[in-house]
Amino acid sequence: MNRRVGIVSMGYHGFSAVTPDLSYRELVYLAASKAYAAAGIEPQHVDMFICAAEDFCEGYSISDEYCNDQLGAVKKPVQTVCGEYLQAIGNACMLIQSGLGKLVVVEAHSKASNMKTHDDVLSFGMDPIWNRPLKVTPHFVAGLDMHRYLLDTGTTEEQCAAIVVKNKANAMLNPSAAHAGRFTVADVLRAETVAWPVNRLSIAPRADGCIVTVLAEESLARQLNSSPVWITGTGWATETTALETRRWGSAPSAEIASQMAYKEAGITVPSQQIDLFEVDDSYAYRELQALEALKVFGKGQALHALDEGRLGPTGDCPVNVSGGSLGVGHLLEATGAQKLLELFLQLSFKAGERQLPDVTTGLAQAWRGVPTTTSAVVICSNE
Amino acid sequence: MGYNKVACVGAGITRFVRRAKETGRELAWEAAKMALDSAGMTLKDIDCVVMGTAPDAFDGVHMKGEYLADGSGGFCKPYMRHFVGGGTGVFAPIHGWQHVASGKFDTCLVVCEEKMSSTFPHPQGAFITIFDHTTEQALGPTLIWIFALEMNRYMQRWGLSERDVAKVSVQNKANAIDHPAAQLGQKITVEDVLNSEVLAWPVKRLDISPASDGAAAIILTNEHKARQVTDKPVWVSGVGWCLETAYWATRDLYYPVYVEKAAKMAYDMAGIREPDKEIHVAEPYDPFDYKMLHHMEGLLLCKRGEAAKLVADGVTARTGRLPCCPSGGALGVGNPIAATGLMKIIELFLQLRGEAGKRQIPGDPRVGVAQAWGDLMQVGTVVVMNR
Amino acid sequence: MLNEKLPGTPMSSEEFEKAITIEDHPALEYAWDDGVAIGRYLKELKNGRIVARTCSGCDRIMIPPRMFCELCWRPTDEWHFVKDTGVVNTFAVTRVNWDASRRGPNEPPLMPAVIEIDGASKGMGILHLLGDVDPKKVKIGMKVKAVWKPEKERTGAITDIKYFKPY
Amino acid sequence: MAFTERLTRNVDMTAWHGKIPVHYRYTLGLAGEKFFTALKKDGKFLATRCDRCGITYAPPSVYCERCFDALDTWIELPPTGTLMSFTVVTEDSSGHALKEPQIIGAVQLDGADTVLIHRICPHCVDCLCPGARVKAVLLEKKKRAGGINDIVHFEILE
Repeated sequence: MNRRVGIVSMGYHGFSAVTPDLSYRELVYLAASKAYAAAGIEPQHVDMFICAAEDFCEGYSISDEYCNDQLGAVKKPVQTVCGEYLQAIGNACMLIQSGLGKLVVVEAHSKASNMKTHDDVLSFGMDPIWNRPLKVTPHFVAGLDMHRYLLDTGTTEEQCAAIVVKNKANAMLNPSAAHAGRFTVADVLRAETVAWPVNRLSIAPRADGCIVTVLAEESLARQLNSSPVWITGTGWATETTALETRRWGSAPSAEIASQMAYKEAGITVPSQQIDLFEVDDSYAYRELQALEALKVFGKGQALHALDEGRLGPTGDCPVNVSGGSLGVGHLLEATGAQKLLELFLQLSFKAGERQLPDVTTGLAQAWRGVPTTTSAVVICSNE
Repeated sequence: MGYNKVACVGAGITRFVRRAKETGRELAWEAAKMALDSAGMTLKDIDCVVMGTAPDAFDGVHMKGEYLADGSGGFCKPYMRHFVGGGTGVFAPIHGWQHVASGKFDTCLVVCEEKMSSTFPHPQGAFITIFDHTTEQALGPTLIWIFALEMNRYMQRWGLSERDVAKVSVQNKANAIDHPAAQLGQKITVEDVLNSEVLAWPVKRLDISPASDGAAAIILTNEHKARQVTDKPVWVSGVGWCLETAYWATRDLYYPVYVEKAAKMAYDMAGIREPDKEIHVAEPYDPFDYKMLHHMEGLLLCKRGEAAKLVADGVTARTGRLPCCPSGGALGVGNPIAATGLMKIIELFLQLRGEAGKRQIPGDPRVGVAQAWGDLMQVGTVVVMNR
Repeated sequence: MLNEKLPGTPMSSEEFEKAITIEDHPALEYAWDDGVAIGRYLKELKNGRIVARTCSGCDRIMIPPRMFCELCWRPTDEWHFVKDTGVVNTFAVTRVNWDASRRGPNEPPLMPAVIEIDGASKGMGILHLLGDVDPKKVKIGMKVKAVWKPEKERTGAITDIKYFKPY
Repeated sequence: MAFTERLTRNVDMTAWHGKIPVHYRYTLGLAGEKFFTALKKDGKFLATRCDRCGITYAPPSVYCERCFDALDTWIELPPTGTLMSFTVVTEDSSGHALKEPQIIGAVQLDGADTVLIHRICPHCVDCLCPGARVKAVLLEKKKRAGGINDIVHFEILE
């Protein structure tokens, strides 16, 4: 990357199951005011703003109209990206590397609690001719994918349940986690089936929350923050639209996205060069599937790393120490932002009780959920 | 500015029609394939894909960007969808510019698509949900209301008559006769416009562009790649975008400040100081006839309140000093929202290469500006191109 | 050069009606949290009053009220009641409903307008409807007053004001 | 930097209810029209072939997503295939419990390189395994309306 981009600050609010006392404007203002205060800036100093949002999550036909007032971005260059937060971070880096902007803010929020018919909205994402008329829960896509993944890798339902146990336990040390808890594998396996082999407890429950990131070009970043967290690599990819033509049981989009990011960050052996991972766990099996797509482990090897305790907070390859989406809650388009936030807190040594010792490099990877095949990756470092 | 130069090297467009048999995915493919063929390129030559498409409520699919991915060439590629209301069509090349100017990618396929005909009882019904859900939607508003409110304010502020405004519709719909994608190219008179059904006074049927299905695509590359692909690259020399407050009823609608701010951002980048003299061809956004005038002023192509005079004096005709909407605009070619803006970018691309056929303006046009508008009278997206 | 034969397959409305199509009535339903400012705005509408918020940074009196000033980027200071009268900034007269269906011959036209509310900052308007006035007589700059629903019919909504009429 | 006041009683926390009030009628598309007309009239399964990539798309597509070639080679495939994966769902598309679980499978028709997503016969639960041979069960001709539900489900072949 010709110009280094630094994360100066991240402001966040919410991460609770519901936020009934705040309108979406008020929720975003609170997160933005924390981010700007931590960076010591006013919104008029900011060159560009990017919001990650989807119309039908907000309940508007043109939701980008309503994103700038609460960011203080009136009469400013503001663009809405209908994609994962980590894609918007990649876009912000491009704005800075193009030289068009020095100070860029990226925002996303979840007001999932305001969606009365969440499953209907998700089903409305299916192809209307080939898939939607089957009229079954959208989680069927994850059911087909998980089943194929178990067959291809020999991973068991018990191991996927162990991911739920690990992440919800990690979340006990995260004050911003809505769905923490102590569970056993047996508890998780006892949960009701939704789309076998996917059951209720292995689906990341939803949460409300907003996250605002302040990014700056290298020299400005150093002025605003004595030790910013650097973004050393970004990547994103979409496999395909169709359920009919995708490679079931694997995550090619995560693989392609990570190759892009690794190339920029100069990473050749992820498991050795990256100290912590915050990867997609919107369904428990996806954490293992993602680690293999990211080439952290070989195909069918992630399960051994799990069994040997390597993925835990004290392991040599800590994954989702924040609690992940299973523990913190799924934040719609802001899901990747929560993963990036954990990297920022860990690499700034501000992660409190769950702080990992001497960490320098972290990777965040997020997926946009059913029925999509879009993944995004951001690699950060504090060197 | 340390960015890489970015050029447009290819373009493709489908017909704009009231109802298309194709699915949105198929429409996107038709335009994207034509753009690749026009540049002699294949999907292998494309590093990344940018998709611009407006409300999901039109095609009727949640996360519509994901739904259109395979038809847009996004298979196993970096693919990102942006959405800034009606401004999406001209923001698409800006988003593509960001991908290439940063140096992260060498080539970018920019695709815009809209299929409005799936929406019932009428595509216009999807517009009730652009208003504030708590303080406005209960009044039963539709998009035409806000245009009528703005048109009335604009005409009242500058003392214009409905007749002055109607001339824009006459000019653009006539220009569209020469555009192969046109849905409503036709010879009409000012009287036809004045006598057409009043939808929301002062807006009448022939003051408005139609709801349409359609797709368009262009290919952007860096300078090195552009030289390999064509000997007539058209450079994206200026980009600008600006979003006003959502509290639209607290701003005076007669002048689009957000268009001016976006235009100045683009002009500064392109080194243009006197747009009314240095611009050779313009494609202001014209979903309604008065809107072309409104945006000509926001683009600083003339003094405030004087755009109507330029149209009346033939200055904006294809043979005039400053041709505006030689393509036929949204009024004539059609208005599949996101694809409309990109149709205007494609018109600049063809005009500046002297390849606009029957629509070609005389002389040697070297600098053009295209603009789109959207949201609640709120977003301006402006691109300057030059050869 | 755009060749004459562009892709795209148009269908007439007859062809569309004859063709096989897949129909879907999605349930896309929401309950948006009002929050502090809009929550109070709706409560006061139920009480027959219009409440605004003030900002000492830019001296604006803002409706609809908001807990932050988007221009000064600071919290707004106080609640402030404004009048239920105002001035027509602009208006339209329409016989078309939200879904493009036409209003019946004996149905009066809808007259949407931006009404600058007295007591709020200059130019601070809201969208509402005009009523009880001949469309030909409506002028920009006309002074209008809110006509409220009877108290027991008010629910805490912008429609608790039926319309604004000249006074 | 926060607000001068917050809501501190849950009874003051109100919400405004609303919805997106439009509905939809989708065309089948160029590929869909051909596929569903053949299925409706003759109970036949059509596919398209991309010769450059050596891929047969079933269900068909008029373009190849990989190389972007136009696909105008139409072929007919048998109604039989192989079950690549399946899942047992307990909820409908609104998240409400189904009266009884349904099985959704990814079926690769013989001769196809892609899968068709559809229901699997609920009575075949015990002989369900990926790799199983399946056959399409269609509605009788006069009941077929042209759509994916013209297929009742795929049954497992012993």
